[in-house]
Amino acid sequence: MSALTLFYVGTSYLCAAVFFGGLSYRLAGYAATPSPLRIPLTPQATTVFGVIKKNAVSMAVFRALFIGERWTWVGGYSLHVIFVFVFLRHLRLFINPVPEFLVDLQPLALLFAALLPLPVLFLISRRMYVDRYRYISSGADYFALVLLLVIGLSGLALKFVSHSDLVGVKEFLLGLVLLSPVEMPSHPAFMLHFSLVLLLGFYFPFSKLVHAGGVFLSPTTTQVEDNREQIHANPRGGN
Amino acid sequence: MAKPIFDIPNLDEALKTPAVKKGASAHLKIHPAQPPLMEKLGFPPALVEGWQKKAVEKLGELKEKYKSLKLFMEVCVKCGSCADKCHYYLGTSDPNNMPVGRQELMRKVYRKNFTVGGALFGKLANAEEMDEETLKEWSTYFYQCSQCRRCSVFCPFGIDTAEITMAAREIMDSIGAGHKYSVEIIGKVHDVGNNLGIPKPALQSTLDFLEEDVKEATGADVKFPLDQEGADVLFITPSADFFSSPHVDSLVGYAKVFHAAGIGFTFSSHASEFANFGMFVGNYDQMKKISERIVQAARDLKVKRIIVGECGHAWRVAYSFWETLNGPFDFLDVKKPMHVCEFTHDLIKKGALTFDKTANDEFTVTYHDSCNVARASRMGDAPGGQFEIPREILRAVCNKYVEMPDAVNRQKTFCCGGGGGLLTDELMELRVKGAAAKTSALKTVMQEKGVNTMAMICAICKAQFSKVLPYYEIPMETVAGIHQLVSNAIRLGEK
Amino acid sequence: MNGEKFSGLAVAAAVMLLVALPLLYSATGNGLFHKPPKPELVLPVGGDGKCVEPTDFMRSNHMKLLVHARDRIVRGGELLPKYHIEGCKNCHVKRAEFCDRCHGYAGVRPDCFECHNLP
Amino acid sequence: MGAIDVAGKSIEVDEDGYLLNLGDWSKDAAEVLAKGEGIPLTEAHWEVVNFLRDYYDEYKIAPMIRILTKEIGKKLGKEKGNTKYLYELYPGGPAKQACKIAGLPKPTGCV
Repeated sequence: MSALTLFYVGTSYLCAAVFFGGLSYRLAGYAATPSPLRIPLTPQATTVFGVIKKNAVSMAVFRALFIGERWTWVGGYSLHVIFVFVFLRHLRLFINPVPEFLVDLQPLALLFAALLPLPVLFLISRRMYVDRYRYISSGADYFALVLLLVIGLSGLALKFVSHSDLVGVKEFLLGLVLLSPVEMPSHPAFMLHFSLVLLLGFYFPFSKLVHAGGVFLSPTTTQVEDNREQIHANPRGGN
Repeated sequence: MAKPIFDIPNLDEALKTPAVKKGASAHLKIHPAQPPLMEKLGFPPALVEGWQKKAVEKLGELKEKYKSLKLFMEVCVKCGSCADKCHYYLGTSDPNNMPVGRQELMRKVYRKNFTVGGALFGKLANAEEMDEETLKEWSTYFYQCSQCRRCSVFCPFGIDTAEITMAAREIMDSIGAGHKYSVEIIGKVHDVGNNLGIPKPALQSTLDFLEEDVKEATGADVKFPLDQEGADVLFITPSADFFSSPHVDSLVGYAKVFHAAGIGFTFSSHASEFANFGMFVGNYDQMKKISERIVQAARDLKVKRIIVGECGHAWRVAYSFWETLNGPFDFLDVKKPMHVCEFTHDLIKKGALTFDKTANDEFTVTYHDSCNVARASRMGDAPGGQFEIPREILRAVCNKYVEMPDAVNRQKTFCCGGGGGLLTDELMELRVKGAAAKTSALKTVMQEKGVNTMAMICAICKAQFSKVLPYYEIPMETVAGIHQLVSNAIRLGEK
Repeated sequence: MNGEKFSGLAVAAAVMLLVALPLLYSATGNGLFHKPPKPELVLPVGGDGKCVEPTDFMRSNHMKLLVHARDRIVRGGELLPKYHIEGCKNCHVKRAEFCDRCHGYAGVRPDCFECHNLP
Repeated sequence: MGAIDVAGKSIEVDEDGYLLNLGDWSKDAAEVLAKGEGIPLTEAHWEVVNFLRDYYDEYKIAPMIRILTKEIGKKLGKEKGNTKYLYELYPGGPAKQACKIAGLPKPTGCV
C-alpha cells in the first residue's frame, strides 16, 4: 500500500471516529442534561404521538423558518433537500450490491445534486448583503458555507470535468467501510473532493452543524405539554 | 405627561424591519440593586472578587443543569429567522436586540470557555472572555429582553431567548450584579407577602373599601374575604389588583363572579401575591420559595382548590411549574391550579351566570394575548384553550368584539414591552419603543374597526399599556381587564 | 431514567444509526475484514489485447469518448470508426460479461443500449 | 443615588429621586421635589399630598388609586373624584409622582 493511501486510510478512520464519536457525545450530552421545568412552546400537543406528528410535519417543511423568513427558507430548505439527493447520489458507492431503485434514481438525484452551489451562493450572499445577517455572521458561518461550496464544486468537477475511475473509487470506499482498505485511486479531483469531505467530517461535531441532531432534542419543540394531565417531578430533585 | 426626551416610533412603520443601528439602545441602563437588597436574597452584595471567573463557572454549572441552555448555546445556525421578530429590535434598531444578537452576547463567552473552536481560535471564532465590556453588554441587553418567547416561534430549533436571558440574569445575580427592580420586589414578597409591600391592615382596609364601594354601586353584598379559613377557594392575584387602575376593576369582577356563582373564596394575607419574579431573575430557588407561600396559605386556610387572577408570567409559573416546584397538591380536592378565566368560562357554559351585554355597549373590544399565557401555558383541556377561553368570555359579555391582525395575534402576539422584569421607570424609553409593535396593531383596529378598548389578562400588560399608550396619543382608558368587562355586564340578581 | 432522557438518547441513537446504515448494509453482504468485492470482467480473447486507448484512460473516460463520438457522427456526419461503439463489440462481445459488471457495481445505467444492440 | 438641596440642607434621594428617609420630608422638601417634576404645588395638589401622608402614616403603604379618587371626590366634589382629575394634577401618575412629592417610597410592582 502506498504512503499516500496509508495516510488517507488512517485519516479516514480517524475522521469517522471523530465524527461518530463527537456527534454521539454531543447528542448524548443533550439527552442526558435534565430539564428541571417544563418549557414547551405552547400551544403544544398533549401526547407523545401528537408531538411526534406535529414535529414530523414542521421539521419536514422547516415550518418555523417558512413563517419566519421566507427567502432564507427558500435557500435553506432547497439546500437541505439537495443534501438528500447528494446522499442518494453517493450511497451507491458505499453499499454493494446497489439496489435497483437506487440505480433508477441516479439521473434525478444528479439533476438536483448538481444544483448545490446555487443555494449555497445565495446563502453566502445573504449573509454578506443584508445588514442584519451581516451583523450576526462570523467566520465560522462563512467557513461552513464555503466548505460546502468547494465540496460541491469539486464533486461536480468529478462528474463533469475530470472524470474519475468510479469503479476504483468505489472499491476504495467499500474497502474502508469493510475495514479492509485497498489502494486509493490517485485521481487529483477525487483526492481534493475526498479531503474536503474528511475536513467536514472532522469539523462537524465541533460546530453549529450538530443542529442536524440537536433539532430533535430541543425541549421547547419536543416536550409534551401535559401539565394538566401529569405531574412532572424535577429530575434533579430539589433544584 | 412629561415631554419625552427620545423619539417616539412611528406606528405606521412599527412592524417594518429597521436597518441595523449599532448601539442604538446601549444607553438604556437599569438601576443596580443596592447591597442590602442583594443580601436579603442571598446574593453577594456587590461585584465579587474574581467575578469574571465566577461568572464563567456559573455558566458552566447552569449549562449542565438546564438542557435548554446547553442546547440553545450550541445549535444556533444563525439563520436570522428570529432577527426581526423581537419588539425591542423593531422599536430600537439595536442589533443586540435581535434575539440572535442577544444570544451571541452569551454565546461568545460560552464558546471561549466551553468549545474547542472557541478555545483554539478565539476572536476568529467569535469567542471572547468574560470581561468588563461583556458584563456591561450583559447588564444592558439582558435587561432589554422581556422573556416573551416570540423569537422561539420562528426558530427552526425552538431556541428560546427567555431561557438564555434568565440564565444571564442568574449569573449576574450570582456575582453581585443585580437589577434593583426585581431584587427589591422579591425582597418585599418575602418580607410583606406581596410585590407592592401592602401590609395586612392596608390590605384589609382596601378590601373593606371595595366591599362598600361595590355595595354602593350595585346594592349587592359582594364579599372580599381575607384569610377566611375553610373557604372553598383560595384566590391568588397580582397585588397590583389591590392597588392600580384598571387592575382593581378586574378584582371587583372576580368577586362578583364568585358572588353570582355562590362559591365561597378567600384572599390570603400570607400569600397576597400571584406574581413570581423568581422567574424573571431565572432563580429556581427563589421561584420555588415565592410559590411555596401560596401552598402554605392553601394548607393553612384549608381550601379545596386554588384559583388565580389575571397575571401572565405567574400563570406560566402556576400552570407549568407549581407542581414541579412545590407539588404534589394532594391535600387539595382540585389539584391543578385554575385560571379565573377557566372558572368564569365554565360557569358561563353551565349557564350559572347571566349578563347584560348592553352594559358594555360603549366599548368595542379587542383582545391582547399576553406572551406567557399565549406561548408558555394553556387553559382548558385542549391546546390553544389559552386563546379561545378569554375570547369566549369577551364574546359572552360584550356585543362588539373585534380580532387584531393574525400576524400579531395568538401565538404570534407581541409583548406589551414591559414584561420580564422590565416594568420599571428607568427603562421607560425602552418600554415605549418596545410597545410600538403591538400598539401599531391596536391603532389599526382602532382606526379600521372603531376599537376603543383592549382587554387583557396580565397585570404587567395593564400597567405597561396604561403608561405607554398616551405616548402614542391613545388614552390609557383603552386598557381593560377581562373581568373588568365581566364586572360591567354581570347580573348579581339583587338591586 | 426519566422519559425525556430516554427519548433523547433514543433520538441520538436513531440519528447515528441513520448515518451508519449503509455500512451495516455492506457489512451484512460480505462481512467485515474481507477485501471489497470488485467487478469481474471477461476480457476479449482474440485481437491484440489492446483497446483503442490505454486501460486506465478508458476506465475514467470511455463514456466521454462514446458521447463525443456519437455527437460527431450523428450530428456532424463524420466517420469515426475508431471510437464508434459498434467497434467496441468486436472485442467486448457480451455486454453482460463486460459493461454490466462495472455498471452494476457502480450503480450507473448507460443509455447506449437504448439504441445499440449488444447481446 | 443623589441628593437634593432643601433650604441649604442636603437630603438623600434614590436613583429615581424619591426620599431615602421618610423623616427628611418637610413642606419645603415637597416644594423642591415638585419643582423637579415641573409641578407648581397648588391647594389641590396639597390635598392629595396630605391624604397620601396620612394614609401612609396609618398603613405604611400608599393607598389604592380608587381610594384616593374617592377621598378627593368626598373632599372636593364628585366631579373631581376620578383618575382623570388626578392625572391633571400629576401628569406622571398619582401613584408615582404624587408619592414622590409626598416623600413616600416609590410604589413598585406590576404598577
